[in-house]
Amino acid sequence: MTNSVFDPVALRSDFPIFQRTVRGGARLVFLDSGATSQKPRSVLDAERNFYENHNAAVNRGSYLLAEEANAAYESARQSVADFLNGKFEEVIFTKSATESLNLLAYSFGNSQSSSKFAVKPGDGIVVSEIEHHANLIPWQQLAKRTGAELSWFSVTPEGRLDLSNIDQVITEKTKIVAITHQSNVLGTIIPLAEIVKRAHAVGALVVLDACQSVPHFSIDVAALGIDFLAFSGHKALGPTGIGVLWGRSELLSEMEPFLTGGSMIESVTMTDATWAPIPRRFEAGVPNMAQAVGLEAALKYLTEVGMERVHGHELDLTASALSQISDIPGVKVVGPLDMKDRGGVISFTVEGVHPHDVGQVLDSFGIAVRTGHHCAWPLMRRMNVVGTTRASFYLYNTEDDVVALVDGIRSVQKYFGV
Amino acid sequence: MTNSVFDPVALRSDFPIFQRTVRGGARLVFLDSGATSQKPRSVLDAERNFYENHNAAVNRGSYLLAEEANAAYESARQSVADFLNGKFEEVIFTKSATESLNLLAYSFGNSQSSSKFAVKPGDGIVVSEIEHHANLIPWQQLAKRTGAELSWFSVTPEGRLDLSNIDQVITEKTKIVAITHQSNVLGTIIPLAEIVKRAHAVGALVVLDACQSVPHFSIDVAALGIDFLAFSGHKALGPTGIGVLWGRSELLSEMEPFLTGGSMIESVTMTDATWAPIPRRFEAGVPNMAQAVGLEAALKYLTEVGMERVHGHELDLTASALSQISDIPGVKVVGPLDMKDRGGVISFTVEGVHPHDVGQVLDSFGIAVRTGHHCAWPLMRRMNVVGTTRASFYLYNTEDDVVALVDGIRSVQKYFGV
Amino acid sequence: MDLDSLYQEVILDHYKHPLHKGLSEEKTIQVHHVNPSCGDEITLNLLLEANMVADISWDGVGCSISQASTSIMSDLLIGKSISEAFSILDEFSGLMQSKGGSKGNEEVLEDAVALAGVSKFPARIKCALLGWMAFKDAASQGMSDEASNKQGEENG
Amino acid sequence: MDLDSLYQEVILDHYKHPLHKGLSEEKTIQVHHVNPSCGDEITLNLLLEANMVADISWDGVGCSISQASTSIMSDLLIGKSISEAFSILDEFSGLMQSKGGSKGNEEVLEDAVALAGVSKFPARIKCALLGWMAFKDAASQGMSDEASNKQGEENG
Ligand SMILES: Cc1ncc(COP(=O)(O)O)c(C=O)c1O
Ligand SMILES: Cc1ncc(COP(=O)(O)O)c(C=O)c1O
Repeated sequence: MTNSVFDPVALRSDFPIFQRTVRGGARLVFLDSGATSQKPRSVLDAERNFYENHNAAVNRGSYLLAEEANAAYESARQSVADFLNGKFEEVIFTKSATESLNLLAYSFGNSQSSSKFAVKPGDGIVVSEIEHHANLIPWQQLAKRTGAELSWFSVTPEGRLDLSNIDQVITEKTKIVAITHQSNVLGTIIPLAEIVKRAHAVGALVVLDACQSVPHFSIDVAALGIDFLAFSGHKALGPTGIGVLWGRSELLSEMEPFLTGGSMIESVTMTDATWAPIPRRFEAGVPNMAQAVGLEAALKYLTEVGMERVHGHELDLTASALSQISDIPGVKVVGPLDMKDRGGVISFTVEGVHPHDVGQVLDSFGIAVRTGHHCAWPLMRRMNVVGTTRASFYLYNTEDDVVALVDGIRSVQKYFGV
Repeated sequence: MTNSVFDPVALRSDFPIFQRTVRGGARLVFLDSGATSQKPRSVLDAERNFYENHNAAVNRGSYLLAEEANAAYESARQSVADFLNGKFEEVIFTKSATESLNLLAYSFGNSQSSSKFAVKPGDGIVVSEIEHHANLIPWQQLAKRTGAELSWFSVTPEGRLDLSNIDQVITEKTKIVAITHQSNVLGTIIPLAEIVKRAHAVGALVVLDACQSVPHFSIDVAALGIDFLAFSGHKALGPTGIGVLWGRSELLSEMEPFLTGGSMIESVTMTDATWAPIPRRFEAGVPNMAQAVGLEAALKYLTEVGMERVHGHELDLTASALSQISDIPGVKVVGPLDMKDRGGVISFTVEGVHPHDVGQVLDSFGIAVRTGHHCAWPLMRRMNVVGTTRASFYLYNTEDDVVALVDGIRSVQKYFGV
Repeated sequence: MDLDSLYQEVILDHYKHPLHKGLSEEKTIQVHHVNPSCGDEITLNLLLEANMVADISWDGVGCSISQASTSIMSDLLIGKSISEAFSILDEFSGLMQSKGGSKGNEEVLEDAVALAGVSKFPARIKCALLGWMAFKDAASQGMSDEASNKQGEENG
Repeated sequence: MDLDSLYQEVILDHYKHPLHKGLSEEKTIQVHHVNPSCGDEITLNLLLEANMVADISWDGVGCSISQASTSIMSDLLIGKSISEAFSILDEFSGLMQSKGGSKGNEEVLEDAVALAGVSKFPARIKCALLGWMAFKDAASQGMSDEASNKQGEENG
């Protein structure tokens, strides 16, 4: 990785998977990074090095390997904190963003009624129609369990969050506003500052689902002014099985634990237990150490490339794809048609061809896209589609991939005679 | 791996970590497999192969990589089912045994009061004094949240489960009996059949914490007659970040979900959701795919060596170590002194030397043991010790490791002049 | 090209001109099934008469495979006895699990053999089975309803 | 051998003959601290008089490092002003974080420099700090109690 020009073709050689071919020898055109990203060699090497040289249970041994494992694991925590501009003890390792968001919902649900985190009948929880199921169902369930009321921002036909009624959606009763930074379907980036301002004005906590933003552009939790943030390692060049919950330390340190067990305790009797300080309080059991180490390598890789360049490159590809795709007759982009507040995700429908069939034909040319409801079923209904085909871009994609996609869509139309 | 004689020295060459040396060039004498195991090359290769050739999000794409990822992930599930003699849909992948046990406690806690899984005031939950915190605190918390009563089997001074009052401990009110198969501190294997019989006679469910048994001897869930079982991959030659919950399908398929989000749903609206069938219902989000694949490779490795031979070898080492250690004046074994119903874990104290110091001196000879309360604090109090030093054996240990340990303990005594 | 083994002419025809689509009023039972991984949905009305599949009608959204398969299934099963229908269903399920190893028994499956290629695409098997599983569910429920009705009559 | 840099003579002496061990009746405040990773516990009584550390006494179970460090700490801090005690504590914390890079300032730390070797063993730093952190907690609480008592008196 050099610091000179950004060269996605050169960079692809860091990702072993691009050496393989797919259906019938086709080049792999991977346009599904919104679901999961490919991994550079340095991430795989970091994990392997952990297992081959430093593998031992953290927090638990006083021998050399355990010391090294501990140092590796806690260094990963510091790297995540640095990447987000947060503090060391504010970074909790989970298995995924899904777990991070559930952790919050369960921790709030576990609070004593006297706690400021307690959610009570009449309290409000606010989400939006663009939520991924992972940032919707945990809050539905919390609302059901506590008697709180779930309300939401709706989406404009163009695919923007409608904040026109923000003062009616976020009210004095609102305790939690849980919202997605960038839609995994539409690519829309939300007007976060306005939401944070209103939420904090009424004393509500802001939970940011940053699954689609942390991997793609530089995030500064302090500057955003949010209270909690969740993302998944596997979408950010990291291993599977690792996620992050970041939370402001003054909040986390007063919250109830979620998973209980080893390493998260202060002391234990047969009938009772007290909790360790953060971050340990939220990390029960032998953690996903190798995956944390792999995530650190992934963030290091991204940092070396430079998040601005990653983002700039994605925007270039998206702008190009967006204009070419929306020019094809019979193809409709679902989501904003311009590049304002928009990330590297494009959803579209092809008239007369079901998304599943679009995806299948594209696959026959080696093009990997995602089809269906993208775990955002309410949004699908809102946009009046049964599903979409989605292309999502990352640093290893090239203009050739865009060309392949556009040609592919035309072939789909030809194949189905539409 | 040949099918002829069992040769732990030859087998060590499958584990890259044994190529390194520790403190001052010492040979690594790894006696902490009870905390986490080392990994054979085949496990690391399997994970890497997944990432380098088949990496894509499961359940979500119709392109070739996604098909392959799905096949790999579900093959891992089948392999775990085969290893335990359970059924495919009965295997839930979690991040750890800790998560598996919490999943159960939360799922029961989430049940409607009309459900047979609901836990109510007056209901009983039974554990034991040998529990690891991971199989104790989740049940303490469930009891607190529901008003159920926690009771427990005590431990005899020798370190055996005291079943003399089994009919008073497990009563008609008991709904759940959650118990450890083999103590991670004492090595004791519990009289499971008697407990299962009594539990089922009163209609209670049996949850087995098999963290210390699945990796070490052959387990047949059908033959054991239990209802649920939890174990961690990292203690069974597998990667970190993967655990298993096995449960009888007729039970799992009626239970409430734990983590909610993508892939575990049947349908979703803004206010409500319905659940997918098992096993998906319990696997929200993009799963720890590479780790599942790694675990499959680990179980395959164990199967090729043969669980009987793994177990036999551990028993040989344990018998040898047990007799030599208990012969050292000033050293006291905490736990059974004979080999009856006992696995490859030995805890001991050295008079006049704190376990932490014992471990430190052993470490200076390259011997990795664990010291402290081993996440079983109530058991420590019960056995009247502040902590112990624990050596635990696995297939890659040798008689030389036992010799090193015994010599090491003598050196500890010399060093501290006791 | 592999794609053509998936999208046989017959399938594309059924997709464009599905049979028995549009719900009929006459029904013994109605079921609604979804494929949660892609969001496809089907509503199926089944009319049973004296252990015969008197009518199937359906509606829903889905890909070419699920639509064509449902179209073929309904046309094939109408007029069959329930036990015949179930054995055809078994035959079809077997074909779907064949991983491309079987061409399908045309005598039993008729047009449905055109779906043989689906078995090479694991992610599409669920699409091909969506309508069939809805039928299976409806028929099982319909029969047990009938059974309990009969029992009700006998007891009453 | 590295081990000897950890277990200095001074440490083993203090371990075998700990100073100020055994809780005294005279105290301003009592605190109880545990090291959850190994189960070590300490109870510490602190007597404050006019912003001076008039007495420290303690009891507990722990490894040689935690016992010796608490022994050394109590002997070192008794008789110091609170602000002096806190600056010694800072000096000691700094030494513990030095990763073997510092021998410690003997003028300030006296016997506590014998613990310099601990900084090379990350897992043991918490042991060495257990007693010091208990003191810090006790002193902070004691001072804020005094402050609020004073305020109470002033307000009363
Ligand atoms: C008996 C027992 N139960 C539960 C656990 C928890 O396992 P994990 O930390 O992998 O979740 C362990 C190991 O630490 C154990 O030994
Ligand atoms: C916006 C958004 N939120 C949450 C998730 C859930 O992430 P994971 O499945 O890795 O837990 C995803 C990705 O699937 C996503 O795109």
